[in-house]
Amino acid sequence: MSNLNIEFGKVKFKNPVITASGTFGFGREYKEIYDIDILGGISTKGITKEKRDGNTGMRIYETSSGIMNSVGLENPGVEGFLKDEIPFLEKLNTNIIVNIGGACESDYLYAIEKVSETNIDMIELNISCPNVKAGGMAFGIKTKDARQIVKSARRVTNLPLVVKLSPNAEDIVDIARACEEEGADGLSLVNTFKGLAIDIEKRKPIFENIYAGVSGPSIKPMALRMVNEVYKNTNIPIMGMGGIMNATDAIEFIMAGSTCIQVGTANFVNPRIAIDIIKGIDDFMEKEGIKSLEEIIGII
Amino acid sequence: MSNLNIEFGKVKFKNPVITASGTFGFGREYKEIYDIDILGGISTKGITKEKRDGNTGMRIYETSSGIMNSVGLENPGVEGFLKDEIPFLEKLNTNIIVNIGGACESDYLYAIEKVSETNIDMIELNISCPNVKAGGMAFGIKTKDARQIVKSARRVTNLPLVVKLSPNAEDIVDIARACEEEGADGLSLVNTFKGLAIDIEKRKPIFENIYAGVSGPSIKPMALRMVNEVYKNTNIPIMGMGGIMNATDAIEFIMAGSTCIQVGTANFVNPRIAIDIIKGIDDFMEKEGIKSLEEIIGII
Amino acid sequence: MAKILENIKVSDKIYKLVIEGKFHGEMGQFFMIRGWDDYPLLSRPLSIHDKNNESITFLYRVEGFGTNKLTQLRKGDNIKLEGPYGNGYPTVKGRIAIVGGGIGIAPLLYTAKNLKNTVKELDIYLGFTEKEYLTDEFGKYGNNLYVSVGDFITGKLEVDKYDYVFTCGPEIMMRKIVEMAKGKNVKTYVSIEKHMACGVGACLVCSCKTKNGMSRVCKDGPVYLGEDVFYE
Amino acid sequence: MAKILENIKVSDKIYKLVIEGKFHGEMGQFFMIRGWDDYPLLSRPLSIHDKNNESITFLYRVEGFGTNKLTQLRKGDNIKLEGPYGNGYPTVKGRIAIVGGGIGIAPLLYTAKNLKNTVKELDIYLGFTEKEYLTDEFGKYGNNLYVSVGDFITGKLEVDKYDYVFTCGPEIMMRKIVEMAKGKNVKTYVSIEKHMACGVGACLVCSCKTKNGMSRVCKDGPVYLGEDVFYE
Ligand SMILES: Cc1cc2nc3c(=O)[nH]c(=O)nc-3n(C[C@H](O)[C@H](O)[C@H](O)COP(=O)(O)OP(=O)(O)OC[C@H]3O[C@@H](n4cnc5c(N)ncnc54)[C@H](O)[C@@H]3O)c2cc1C
Ligand SMILES: Cc1cc2nc3c(=O)[nH]c(=O)nc-3n(C[C@H](O)[C@H](O)[C@H](O)COP(=O)(O)OP(=O)(O)OC[C@H]3O[C@@H](n4cnc5c(N)ncnc54)[C@H](O)[C@@H]3O)c2cc1C
Ligand SMILES: Cc1cc2nc3c(=O)[nH]c(=O)nc-3n(C[C@H](O)[C@H](O)[C@H](O)COP(=O)(O)O)c2cc1C
Ligand SMILES: Cc1cc2nc3c(=O)[nH]c(=O)nc-3n(C[C@H](O)[C@H](O)[C@H](O)COP(=O)(O)O)c2cc1C
Ligand code: FES
Ligand code: FES
Repeated sequence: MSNLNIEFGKVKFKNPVITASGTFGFGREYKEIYDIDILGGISTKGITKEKRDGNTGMRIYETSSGIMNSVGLENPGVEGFLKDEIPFLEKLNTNIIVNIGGACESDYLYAIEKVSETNIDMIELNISCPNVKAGGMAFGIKTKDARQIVKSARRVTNLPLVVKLSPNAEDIVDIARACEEEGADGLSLVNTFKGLAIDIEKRKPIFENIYAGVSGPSIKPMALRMVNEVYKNTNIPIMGMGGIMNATDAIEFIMAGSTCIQVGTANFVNPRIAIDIIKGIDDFMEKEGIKSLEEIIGII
Repeated sequence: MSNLNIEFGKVKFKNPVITASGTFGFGREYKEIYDIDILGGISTKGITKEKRDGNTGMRIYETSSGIMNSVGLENPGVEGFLKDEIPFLEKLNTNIIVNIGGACESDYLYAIEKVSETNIDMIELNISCPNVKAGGMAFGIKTKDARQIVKSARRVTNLPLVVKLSPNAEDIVDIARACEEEGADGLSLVNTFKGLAIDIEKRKPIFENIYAGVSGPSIKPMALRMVNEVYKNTNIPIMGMGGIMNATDAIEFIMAGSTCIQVGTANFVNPRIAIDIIKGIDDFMEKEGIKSLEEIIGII
Repeated sequence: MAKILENIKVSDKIYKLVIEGKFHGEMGQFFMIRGWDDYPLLSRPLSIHDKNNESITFLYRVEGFGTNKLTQLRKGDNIKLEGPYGNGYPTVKGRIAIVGGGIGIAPLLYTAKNLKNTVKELDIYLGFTEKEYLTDEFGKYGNNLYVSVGDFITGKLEVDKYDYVFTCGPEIMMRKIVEMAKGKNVKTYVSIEKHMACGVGACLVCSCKTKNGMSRVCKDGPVYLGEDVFYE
Repeated sequence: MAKILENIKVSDKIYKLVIEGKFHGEMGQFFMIRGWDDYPLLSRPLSIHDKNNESITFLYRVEGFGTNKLTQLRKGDNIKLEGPYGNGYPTVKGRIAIVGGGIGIAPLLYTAKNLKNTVKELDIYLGFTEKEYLTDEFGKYGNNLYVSVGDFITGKLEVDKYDYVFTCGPEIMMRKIVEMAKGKNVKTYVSIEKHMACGVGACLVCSCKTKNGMSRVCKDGPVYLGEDVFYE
């Protein structure tokens, strides 16, 4: 057993493997399947100020080596979350990252303030959800919008603040730098890529919302590149993600510059995948004589 | 046999299927395998002012459902092309599109002028090759750079001019609009996505150039979305591409807004794939009672 | 990982897949099945068709990529399955009708087998579009068995005769039954089909609007009171 | 689409794949093989190992994803192959040595078989790292057969005895031979390995720097004069 501990800024993680927002609910369901306390952390489903029903129509579609989803931030709202989920989450022995989305600045700030009264470990500011018209991606496209929301968010919370970037950003490096300047403690990337699928018999898009978010193995090469570009141009730690299916993928993300990694779509392929990934990273460190993950972060 | 004829601006195509630049050489090799005169058109390997040897190190790598390439515009230079390839191409009974890359504006213009003295059908201005430091992608990222090169190119040629856009563009719709404004006759999209792959044993990128271009099925949802966004916001015809592997994919691109489609990576999977795609489109039109492709271009 | 004991065609496009092992699971629950390594990425939900101490049986219709891949599996091949997931049909007493349409009959065999001993009366209605299959199997468990091929099985059903109707099949059929039961003293339970990703209630891609708000079909369903889901 | 007649293990990680049909092809040429539908996306280049009017044979070593998939194929399964591609070894006269290292022996059996009747003298040198295989087969065609296991086969080779050396194997071995032949009246032909996509000369991913400029290994090679490729 190697030493998998890692510090993400001031936050200690027992290992770098975090389950990604929207793919792991609030942990309850997977807790019935395995001991989720072994995880480095959990990023919750995106929380908004108000309760939301999410998108209508088809919500999931498979592509060549990925999936497209159009869930659209269905969630219990921050009040419901605090009441029904926080008590459960606070009892877990793993880092809790609350993912927050919103339609406008005041919604974001409302949710952030509320959540900041709890004992969670980190906030993940989701400025990158492509699935709701006002779901936050608007804030993740142009640097000035991202800068504004991060600046405001920084003012209302003392919790460690990670900003989740969109691969659809005009200039992801520029946005990353702006987040750093405005006081973000870290960055997580990438959220889903905006994609389209068409039913040629019906002559209509598969999704009511027309575009939907692509995740899974097919986005990995692009996600890995973005992590590396951001790593080279910023000085705050990164949570890398996008198509991580196994330990090799996870290590690629670490070598590209991630301090922690997040696992999303892979949970659907194998609900216990995070266990395999933690073990696989451990084995690799052992085999290669790596004493601490810090030795290989961004090494390429 | 349906009517597969289609007009791309003023240029008539016998069918919408074109083989994509860099995946079909100058047609010679595939001519040994099948009668390439059945194609709607051929887009040549990217031509630059001077002869180039391309990139060193590994040039190809497979990803989950795509490939990454780092060929880097190896080509005989415009003079070599005119001497050795044009005579062969001019004898073919299919539309010839010459793809042109460059390191700086004057290189582009030199090649365009030279090529404009021949009988080819169209120029495809490649401002989107991610594989050479000065391969043209620089021009495909920011609208003002794209605008400048298109403006200049438009001045030096009377040939139909199609601009090939990069999926790595900051704002692909904005660039597309600028191309239209500067007199482009059409747009082709997308070129490859910038990606990264890492050899974790060696702790090094697979490619000497670090980043390389991703193509194939894995980019399809994003490519299709970009075609649709550009279609909705411009009034010049589009050649759509990115992961087209069969007739269904091709029809999706047409319904998203493509007048013609290009087939790249699929040629490697099956050298006769273009025949299947032409036939598949034909069958679909027959089955659905579609008299002309125009009925379904951008229909979604 | 489990071993396949049998994977045989029982009718046009309909296969029976028997997997070795002792599995938990209640009537109406399902498993996420994966008869391949990488692609398709997502596993496929299949209901418990039958089950005993040595094996579990699924009945599936070939629809697309995934179910096509399933047909290629042979005795002795490995297969992955996760579950049981979902709520399943409630254990009830009284007079009950089980109504299946097409491949919707899949979860109903095990359901009939389970209810047989607890309920007072059990009638089984099976509707097929082209050809009937497995009706003999069902015959073992019902007091009466009604089969229709080509026309609507709901034509044979008098809902007032029952305290409960358990149904699974095309939405149009289930809606019809819920409508027939409206205002009468009959409770209908329907099994909802939604595309799934996680299967465990974590991703919300299978959410369905119900009278009581959004509900996860994989976790809170797939079985619902008819009036709760088909209320509009 | 062709049918597999045989796919058997002949040594550790080494398989022989026999495919039904009458195929064209010269010694040293290769086919792009595809024993799967979708993934891996690219086909895999394999050299002609042997060939007659009824079938063609390939010899492959299990390396990664693609070759692993090949091992799963059984007699009667379908397989796709495109070719023959590449230039192949030249037909020559005189005294010739054939030198194969490891799986590099694959193209050399058919080469030996072809040259046997045209050349004056044919010696065969085969080097293996751990265990020899198929040496009997080669024995049939050479005047002399030299085999080494564990040490360098080049140690046994006196290049001056020959007019030509045809070699295929690890680059380090081929380079050594080219170096040994330098300044002597011996022509060496080497077979270059590069990752390929199209296989036909259209995509330039297999380009290799030669004395005469860039060259496409799949089309202009894989066989080159040693001095043309290992010149630096
Ligand atoms: C709770 C539940 C239990 C089920 N039990 C059975 C059963 O016992 N026997 C049986 O034959 N079928 C059952 N189905 C339907 C079965 O899951 C689909 O037919 C199957 O997933 C189709 O997969 P495919 O790859 O062949 O089709 P494709 O159309 O290629 O699948 C593409 C995607 O759509 C999804 N999908 C397609 N059709 C359906 C559908 N009708 N319902 C849900 N997802 C779908 C797939 O899971 C996949 O993600 C059940 C569905 C649910 C939700
Ligand atoms: C002209 C030519 C003839 C060949 N003939 C034979 C033969 O007769 N028998 C034999 O066993 N092998 C031969 N090889 C090598 C063989 O093609 C590779 O071992 C095989 O492609 C590996 O595929 P994989 O999926 O198992 O490995 P992976 O490592 O999973 O493959 C990943 C990628 O790398 C490529 N690749 C990996 N190793 C090589 C290699 N050594 N050469 C070229 N591409 C490689 C694959 O084609 C694929 O694109 C030949 C190669 C060439 C270029
Ligand atoms: C079904 C689904 C729902 C998601 N919901 C959210 C969300 O609420 N907030 C968020 O920041 N990201 C969300 N994501 C994005 C993932 O957290 C992750 O960024 C993305 O899926 C890429 O990682 P992957 O390829 O490992 O899945 C969601 C992804 C999926 C597939
Ligand atoms: C090996 C290779 C070489 C390429 N060379 C060029 C090129 O010279 N010029 C260009 O505009 N595009 C080039 N492309 C991009 C393709 O033309 C096409 O835009 C891209 O591959 C996406 O389509 P696909 O997914 O069908 O391959 C190349 C692609 C590949 C795979
Ligand atoms: S499939 Fe994930 S919540 Fe139902
Ligand atoms: S593999 Fe395409 S040119 Fe050689």
